[in-house]
Amino acid sequence: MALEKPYKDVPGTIIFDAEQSRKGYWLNQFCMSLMKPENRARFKAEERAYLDEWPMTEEQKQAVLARDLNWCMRTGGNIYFLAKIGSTDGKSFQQMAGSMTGMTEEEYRDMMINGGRSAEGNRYIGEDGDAQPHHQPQGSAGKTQGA
Amino acid sequence: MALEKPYKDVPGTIIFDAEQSRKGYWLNQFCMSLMKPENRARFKAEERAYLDEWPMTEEQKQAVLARDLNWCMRTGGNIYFLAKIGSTDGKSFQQMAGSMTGMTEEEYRDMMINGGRSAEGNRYIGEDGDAQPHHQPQGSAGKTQGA
Amino acid sequence: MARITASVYTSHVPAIGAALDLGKTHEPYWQKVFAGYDYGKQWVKDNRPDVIFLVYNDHATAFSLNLIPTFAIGTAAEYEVADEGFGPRPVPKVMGHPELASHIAQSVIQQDFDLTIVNKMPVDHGLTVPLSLMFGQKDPVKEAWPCPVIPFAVNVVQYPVPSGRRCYELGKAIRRAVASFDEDLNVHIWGTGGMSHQLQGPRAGLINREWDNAWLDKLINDPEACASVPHIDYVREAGSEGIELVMWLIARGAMADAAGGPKPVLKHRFYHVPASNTAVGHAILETV
Amino acid sequence: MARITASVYTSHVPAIGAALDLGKTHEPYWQKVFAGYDYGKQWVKDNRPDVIFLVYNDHATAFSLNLIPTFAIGTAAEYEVADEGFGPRPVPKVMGHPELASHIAQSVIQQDFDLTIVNKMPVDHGLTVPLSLMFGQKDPVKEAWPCPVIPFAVNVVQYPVPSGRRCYELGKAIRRAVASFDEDLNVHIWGTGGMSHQLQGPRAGLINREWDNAWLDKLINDPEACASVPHIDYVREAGSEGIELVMWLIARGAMADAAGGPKPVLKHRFYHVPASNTAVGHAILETV
Ligand SMILES: [Fe+3]
Ligand SMILES: [Fe+3]
Repeated sequence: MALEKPYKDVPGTIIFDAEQSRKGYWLNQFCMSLMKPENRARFKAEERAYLDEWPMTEEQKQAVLARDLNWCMRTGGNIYFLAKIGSTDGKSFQQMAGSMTGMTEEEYRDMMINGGRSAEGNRYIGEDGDAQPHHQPQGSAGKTQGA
Repeated sequence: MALEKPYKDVPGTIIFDAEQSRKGYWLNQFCMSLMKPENRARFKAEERAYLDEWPMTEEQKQAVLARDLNWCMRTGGNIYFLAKIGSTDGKSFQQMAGSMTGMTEEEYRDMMINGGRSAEGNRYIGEDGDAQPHHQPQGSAGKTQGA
Repeated sequence: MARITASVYTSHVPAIGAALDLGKTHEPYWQKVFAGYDYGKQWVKDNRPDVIFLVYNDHATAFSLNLIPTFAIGTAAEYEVADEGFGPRPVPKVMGHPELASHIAQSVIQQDFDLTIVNKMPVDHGLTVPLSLMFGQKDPVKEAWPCPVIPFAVNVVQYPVPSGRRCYELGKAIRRAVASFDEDLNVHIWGTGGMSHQLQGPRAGLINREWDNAWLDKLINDPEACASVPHIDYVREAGSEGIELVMWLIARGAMADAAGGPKPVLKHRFYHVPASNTAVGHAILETV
Repeated sequence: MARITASVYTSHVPAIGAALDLGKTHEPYWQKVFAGYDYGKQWVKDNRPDVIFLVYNDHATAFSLNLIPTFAIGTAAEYEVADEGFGPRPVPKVMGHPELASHIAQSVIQQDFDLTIVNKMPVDHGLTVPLSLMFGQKDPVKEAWPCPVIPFAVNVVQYPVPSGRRCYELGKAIRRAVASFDEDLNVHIWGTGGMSHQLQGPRAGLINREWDNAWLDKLINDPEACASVPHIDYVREAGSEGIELVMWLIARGAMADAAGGPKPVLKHRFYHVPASNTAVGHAILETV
């Protein structure tokens, strides 16, 4: 498709465009279902069975079960939808965002208090900022888990 | 409101604009509920009770009970919504449209077969066409019922 | 590269669907309507589109007063046939073209048309009657429509509906969008609704043969002028529901000549009164 | 005659709502955020609007992927406060202004903005957090917001979102619409969302203090130039969710100077990092 997608060269970032939306349609609609308390309860009681009610790909289901939000995003998830999984788990938006960096909760929180992540080196893929692929995972949480 | 409404001077015609839509909101949403077979059944079984479930005005309810579509329209009904009442009653769109003219089914059908209603005299209020207020009701159905 | 090669215009009267579904096509009343589509049925067989971009309006079916999009584009894989009060029409479900539809949505929004993107939308007679007219009766289960369809719903129920000019410009934007899609696809664009009719009030049954035909002349030969016709003219001359005709201007704006290309050829033109409450109009334009 | 006399700009971070609702406003972390709104709280008391036109975005709350309107205007009498996963925020329900909202919808559609009209829409933190910041905590049952609100939701979730230019032009159209409403009403327009933040991926937590402040300078002093900033700049410089800032341009376009009138006066400006993942920005412009 000959539409310009200038946002493809931003490191550590997936823009939720029509293509992602098509890919992630059922994953995101599953997330949306978690807005209802009765669905949250059913999901928590038996995650796999609940996921199997949705025509998601096996990979999408695995990504959800692993609570790996980067993986969810690669399969078409959008962060505002994925946040419903976090709410179900009782996680704050800061915990969810931090989980995608490989940092511990404290590391991420401290980074934010100290002014947040710098844009320097993080504007284009190929620079040397901390969000670049070759610097992942960034924190000690990711290093212990192997991310 | 200082928006131009040039369509106010067309005889026998109510344009469904924002103002009508506000006025007819619950009437039209009631009609929309008749898209579901179970609601149609409940409405047919006890019309008044079903209507009382909706925050419509008493006049709107009376207009529905009377199946007077012109009256329904004056209270904010839109023809595409009101048509759900007709479907519930097993009426065709031609029967519904005809019912607003005072003609019998045959009279209206014959008018259509003969080329339909002429625009002559029916473009502006104050001309002398058959849709003008002073020529209502037009047919023998309206004359016997008193419309 | 995808390209729009033809546009089809037709009324989408619900009673036509009922006549088809109830086997009334050979009654003299309906015979006169369906005869007007014999040419088109053969033509579309000989000029089979890969995708149809179908402009129509929802008649308080998918959209209630809770939500009224001015322009809604369907990007779903499929669309169920709506139950409009008598059960769904016995026709095949409608398959979409998510890739092309999403591409058009993205391109057209970037051209400053504020579309609503829809992925779940039962489609009513506005969309299915034109398919039946052009492709004939199809078994709802054993058969399928010959090609994917991108539904494009225009608000013509609650005033203000978009102007003829806005619709015409939107057609141009759709043409540019289609032309930037990499896959080689033959796309037809259909404009549906109209012609003159009024379904409401003491003026119900209004038909204006002269105005309809003059408007159709203009649509074909001078679409720029046709796009300038104000709403009130449609209402006054062609009945309150005649306003549906603005949708034909979307299809017309997508033809090559609106972008400075060659004039399309008029392959067919048909006009008949009545089908139920409505004047039936139909035309086919092809860029050769 | 109704008139737009002031515009308010503010971030709408959900954690701010949580901090308010959970009584954390006096923790040092949050104290620094709320202090920035002390001026605005007094100002809005002294300059009480009759109606607020509140531009925000829905965060996958009222709108799922089933239906994504580019621009949705609320014309309902009231709006329930959404349950975003932790139960609805304990704030009063939001009362609408159906007459003015319908009037604006009609006028703006006729100015070629293809709005979606909405009559049923639970409103999320994007709308309620700005109200809480400016009006303080309110008992959800015993108290009410001081004036009606017209919710105006912009799609910034699925790309393509409307361009800054489109938003700025829309603001101008809204100004014209309000000016043609006969009733004498003092209308404030609020632009919410932003400033720099990214909620996703290894680049989560991006903040760009310099860019945010330069952008804010431009918004205030040279909105035409600000309207020309392309999407990609927001993403690259202010994070993927920094794109929300285009909504501020709708409010800015509705100020008198965008229509050739007098420049507004900057009554207040505030910037702080962080609130949760986000840089908080806030400004008040008034036409005197
Ligand atoms: Fe129609
Ligand atoms: Fe937001």
